[in-house]
Amino acid sequence: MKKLINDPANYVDEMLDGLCLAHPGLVRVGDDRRAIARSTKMRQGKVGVVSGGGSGHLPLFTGYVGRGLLDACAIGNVFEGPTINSCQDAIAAANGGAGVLCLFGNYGGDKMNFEMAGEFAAMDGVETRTVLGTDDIASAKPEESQKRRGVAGLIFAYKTAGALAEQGARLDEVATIAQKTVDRTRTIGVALSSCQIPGAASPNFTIADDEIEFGMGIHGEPGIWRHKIRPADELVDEMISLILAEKPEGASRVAVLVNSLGSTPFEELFILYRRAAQRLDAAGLTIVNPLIGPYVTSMEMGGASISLCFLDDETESLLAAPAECPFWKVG
Amino acid sequence: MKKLINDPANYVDEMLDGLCLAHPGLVRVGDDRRAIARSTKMRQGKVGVVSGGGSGHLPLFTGYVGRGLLDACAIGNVFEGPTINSCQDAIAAANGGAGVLCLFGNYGGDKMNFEMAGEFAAMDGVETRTVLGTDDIASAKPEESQKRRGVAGLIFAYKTAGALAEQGARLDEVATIAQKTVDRTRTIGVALSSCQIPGAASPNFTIADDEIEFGMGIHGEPGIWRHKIRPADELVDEMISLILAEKPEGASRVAVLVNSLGSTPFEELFILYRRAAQRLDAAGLTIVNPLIGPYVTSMEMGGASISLCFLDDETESLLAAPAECPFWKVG
Amino acid sequence: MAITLATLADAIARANAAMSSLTDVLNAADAKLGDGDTGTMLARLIGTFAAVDVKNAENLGAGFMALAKAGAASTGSSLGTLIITAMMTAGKATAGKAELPWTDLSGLLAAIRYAAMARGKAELGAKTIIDGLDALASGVEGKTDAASAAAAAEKAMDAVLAEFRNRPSAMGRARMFAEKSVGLDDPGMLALAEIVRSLAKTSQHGAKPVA
Amino acid sequence: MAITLATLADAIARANAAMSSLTDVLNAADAKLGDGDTGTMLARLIGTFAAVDVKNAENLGAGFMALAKAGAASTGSSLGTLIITAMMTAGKATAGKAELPWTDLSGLLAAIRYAAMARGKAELGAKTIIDGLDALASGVEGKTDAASAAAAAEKAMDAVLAEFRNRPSAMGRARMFAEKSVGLDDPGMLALAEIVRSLAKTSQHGAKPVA
Ligand SMILES: Nc1ncnc2c1ncn2[C@@H]1O[C@H](COP(=O)(O)OP(=O)(O)O)[C@@H](O)[C@H]1O
Ligand SMILES: Nc1ncnc2c1ncn2[C@@H]1O[C@H](COP(=O)(O)OP(=O)(O)O)[C@@H](O)[C@H]1O
Ligand SMILES: [Mg+2]
Ligand SMILES: [Mg+2]
Ligand SMILES: [Mg+2]
Ligand SMILES: [Mg+2]
Repeated sequence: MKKLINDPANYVDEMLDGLCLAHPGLVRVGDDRRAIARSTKMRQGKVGVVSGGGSGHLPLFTGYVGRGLLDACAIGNVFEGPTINSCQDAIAAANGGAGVLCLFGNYGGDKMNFEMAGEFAAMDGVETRTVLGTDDIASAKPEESQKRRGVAGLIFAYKTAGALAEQGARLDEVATIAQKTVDRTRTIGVALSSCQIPGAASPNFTIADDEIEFGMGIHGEPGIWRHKIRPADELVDEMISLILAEKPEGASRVAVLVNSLGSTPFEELFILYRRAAQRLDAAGLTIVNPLIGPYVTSMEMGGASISLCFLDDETESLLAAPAECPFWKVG
Repeated sequence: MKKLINDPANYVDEMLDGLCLAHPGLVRVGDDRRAIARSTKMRQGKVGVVSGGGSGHLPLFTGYVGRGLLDACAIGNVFEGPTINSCQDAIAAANGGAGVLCLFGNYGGDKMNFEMAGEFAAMDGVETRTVLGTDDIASAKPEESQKRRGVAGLIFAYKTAGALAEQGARLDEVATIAQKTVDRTRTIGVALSSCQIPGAASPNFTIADDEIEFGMGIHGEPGIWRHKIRPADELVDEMISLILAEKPEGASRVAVLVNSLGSTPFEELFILYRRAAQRLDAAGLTIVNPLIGPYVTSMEMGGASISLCFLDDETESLLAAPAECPFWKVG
Repeated sequence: MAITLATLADAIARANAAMSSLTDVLNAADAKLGDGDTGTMLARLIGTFAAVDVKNAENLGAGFMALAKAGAASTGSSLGTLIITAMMTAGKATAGKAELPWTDLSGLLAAIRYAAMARGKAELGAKTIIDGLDALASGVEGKTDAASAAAAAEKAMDAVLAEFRNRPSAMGRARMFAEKSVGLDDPGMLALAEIVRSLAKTSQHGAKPVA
Repeated sequence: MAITLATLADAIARANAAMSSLTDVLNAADAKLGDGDTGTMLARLIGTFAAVDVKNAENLGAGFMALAKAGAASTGSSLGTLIITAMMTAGKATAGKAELPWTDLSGLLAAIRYAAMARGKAELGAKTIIDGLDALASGVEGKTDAASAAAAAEKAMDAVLAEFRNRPSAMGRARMFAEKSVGLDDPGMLALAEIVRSLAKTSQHGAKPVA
């Protein structure tokens, strides 16, 4: 796979430099500058919200640093967790004296590293709480939903937690809304083609020219089935059915994210959204705040995911609160 | 190439339905509903700004309908011009009694169709003016710049013309600023991989696994050279040098667009932007309003383009004026 | 003898019938250097024309205008727009008239050729449908009936295709590959020739002459 | 005889030297079901350790802590974080001490194993480096010097690899392919075994015993 890059060893650092040059609201911080923070000073008394993960998923993770969203973000090499130090750097940057929420995807390495960073932070008197994104319904049964991977739906939790923190809520309140948002968010994806880590000799996975994999993770983790490609409407129907099978009691309004994994163009996302909207309407659900575009990608991977966040009054009003980062602007 | 679509014959209409469902600020208008207009009533006395072209380039063209940008847009099948009727529908929707600017890329079919639509509009007493996007410096020598194709840089003209029209300027003033913006905008692209029209039996063009084409157009039109892939910084240096060779006298500030043609991810765009910013800085140019992302695409085509709009006070202040469409929000 | 609404309706019906075998031929010609859609576009456009109730138009001019209007909704291609331009030009030239003498056909084709040049910003000699129209206008000059006009038209089209075949394209999509276009027919010119041929054939063999 | 800062520095230098041939072996083991980076990660981490001036640390505890700190800046991988956890655990256990008797090594390894389990939320028997640590702790129990500990450690690692080889993975990336992991060594466990082997070899052959 061809890429517009220089030495693969510099891929992440050059990308972060470009990101911060283009968006002066972001700065690189820490010894190895592998954390991104807001360029404005952290407001004292405000709870910090941080995230982190591997590179290669832009706008995730670093692109969501901004007012009403993340205060800082630790970033690793492509598809590798951030180092413990980077996690510490992000937590330190987001410390306004009121504690820091660590909100990231449910991946082993990331969990361990944020946990250790949290222990170091505790030694410095900074309280942290952890909430894990676990929205990928393809990755474990509902009974084991806490084992699920975190994928695109994580950004809804960024938004609600970020908004509540901005309003001056306490750490446990911010953690609670993040957890509630995760608990009410479900994602399912479909992959069409692979991506390749810069410098790697081969793509991350292979898939035949006429096949798709339903439920595949954002690093190519195995999904539910792999078959010949089908019409978009059929796929959307299956995706929406699986998600609605786990609809929380009483939910009648939903936020929707139709996300490109990378190379799937806007045109196709709108074709998917059209059908999703029809199905949700038929199910008696009202859509608020639809997001359609590349929000959580895997470089040039082909495919798309649909995320629903089943709203209640609190999550709905926090999703609508003003926010601004390089890739998402509300209000 | 796999696509998340249904019957290719319905590709454009389903896409437009999804677009308007997701963005209630847009509506489909006209007999065959192949024009997109703002859902708010056209303000009487305001000059209308319309564009148009083939499908497959989202966010272009229809995605730029919104306050301070386009009032309406005619849209054809994938990579085909809009019909004369669709052009008429767009002009009619943008008619506020003060005339309509037709602002679109320099392509034969589009030109003829808008010209005929303009003649029909004239019979109905609607005055139109035409300004053509001609920013692709790879497509003709500077002496024949009026023959150049219109590519990504067209959106700068949308922005300045849309802002001036919003402020209540007259048709000739709006046309003049659009022409000035086009005259001060230069784009050059590099293509890595092809795209395929839905339903077509094969990709639009072919390119070897280790080759890139410098200067290729957004439908795969021939570029300047085709060689083995090179480091991103080298490519950016060549792109920027070519553009700066046509820097208008006295320009010291530039708006920059680093655009993905489709499957080239944000990470690579930021790597390109980093180098572009270095080179512009070295050339004594100040960057304002950098835009980095998929703004003008060719479905899943791989590659990127760099556009510079050399600013003067007037264009700079119009670029900064408030505007809002599904894919671009200013202020 | 003169061209009437019946002549027009009949010609459209014949051209429409001919498209079933011409679509692939013309697509293939366009695919060599263009985007391969000339046949599909033309079939769609002529199909749209065939659906117009031309026979019952108020007069010849109104008939041509109705065709222009219907066509404007169905094509966004260069050739399609040139054909619509042709219909509008014919509509203006025959406005209010019930018929057009065959002797005036050459003048009408010349007017169409000029209008198409203006629309396409194209010159004569660029190897497009315009050179075909030019040859056609000269070819039918002085012909006073359908049969002789048809025979002359067919001959003129054969000649102009042959004349241009080994010249490079300077207009349309093929201009990007000017050298490669040498030896190939221009799809728009070929389309005109094939339509003329299909009309002429039926006309000469007399089954149902176009007049 | 006891473990001192010199022992620690020496062990790191030897492990670092061994990585030059181990990197590819461990990457290959991880590539079978994981992301193929165990060797690269470990080489980077041990290289970072080797750059730390352990010998001149204030005491053994401070030496381990310095390693933990340096490591935290260099890895984001699961195995790397478990190793840093190990260094922190060792640092706490030997805080302020100049040396650790060889007889206490087993207890330290057991403490590390527990800390790693807590960190990785992993159980014994899941076929990870944790089972390797468990075997190692039992193996060196009662050993009073470097040479006997080394021999016992090597034996224990051979045995635990063999014991787990035909069992499925229940942790780490390979858990996604539990059935396929049967017959393959866990890359983390293999890494521990190979490092132990490289330390034991030099120690037993006496060239420069680790003590
Ligand atoms: N500007 C122009 N002037 C004259 N003829 C043109 C022009 N552009 C295209 N043509 C004619 O149209 C033909 C191509 O038709 P078609 O395939 O329908 O158009 P498109 O290029 O839009 O796909 C060309 O072969 C040529 O004869
Ligand atoms: N949660 C865990 N608990 C215990 N050991 C683990 C855990 N996750 C990974 N490991 C160990 O780490 C090894 C993989 O290391 P490495 O390749 O560096 O990590 P990564 O999976 O982050 O690429 C596994 O073989 C296993 O022994
Ligand atoms: Mg064509
Ligand atoms: Mg065409
Ligand atoms: Mg690994
Ligand atoms: Mg790894």
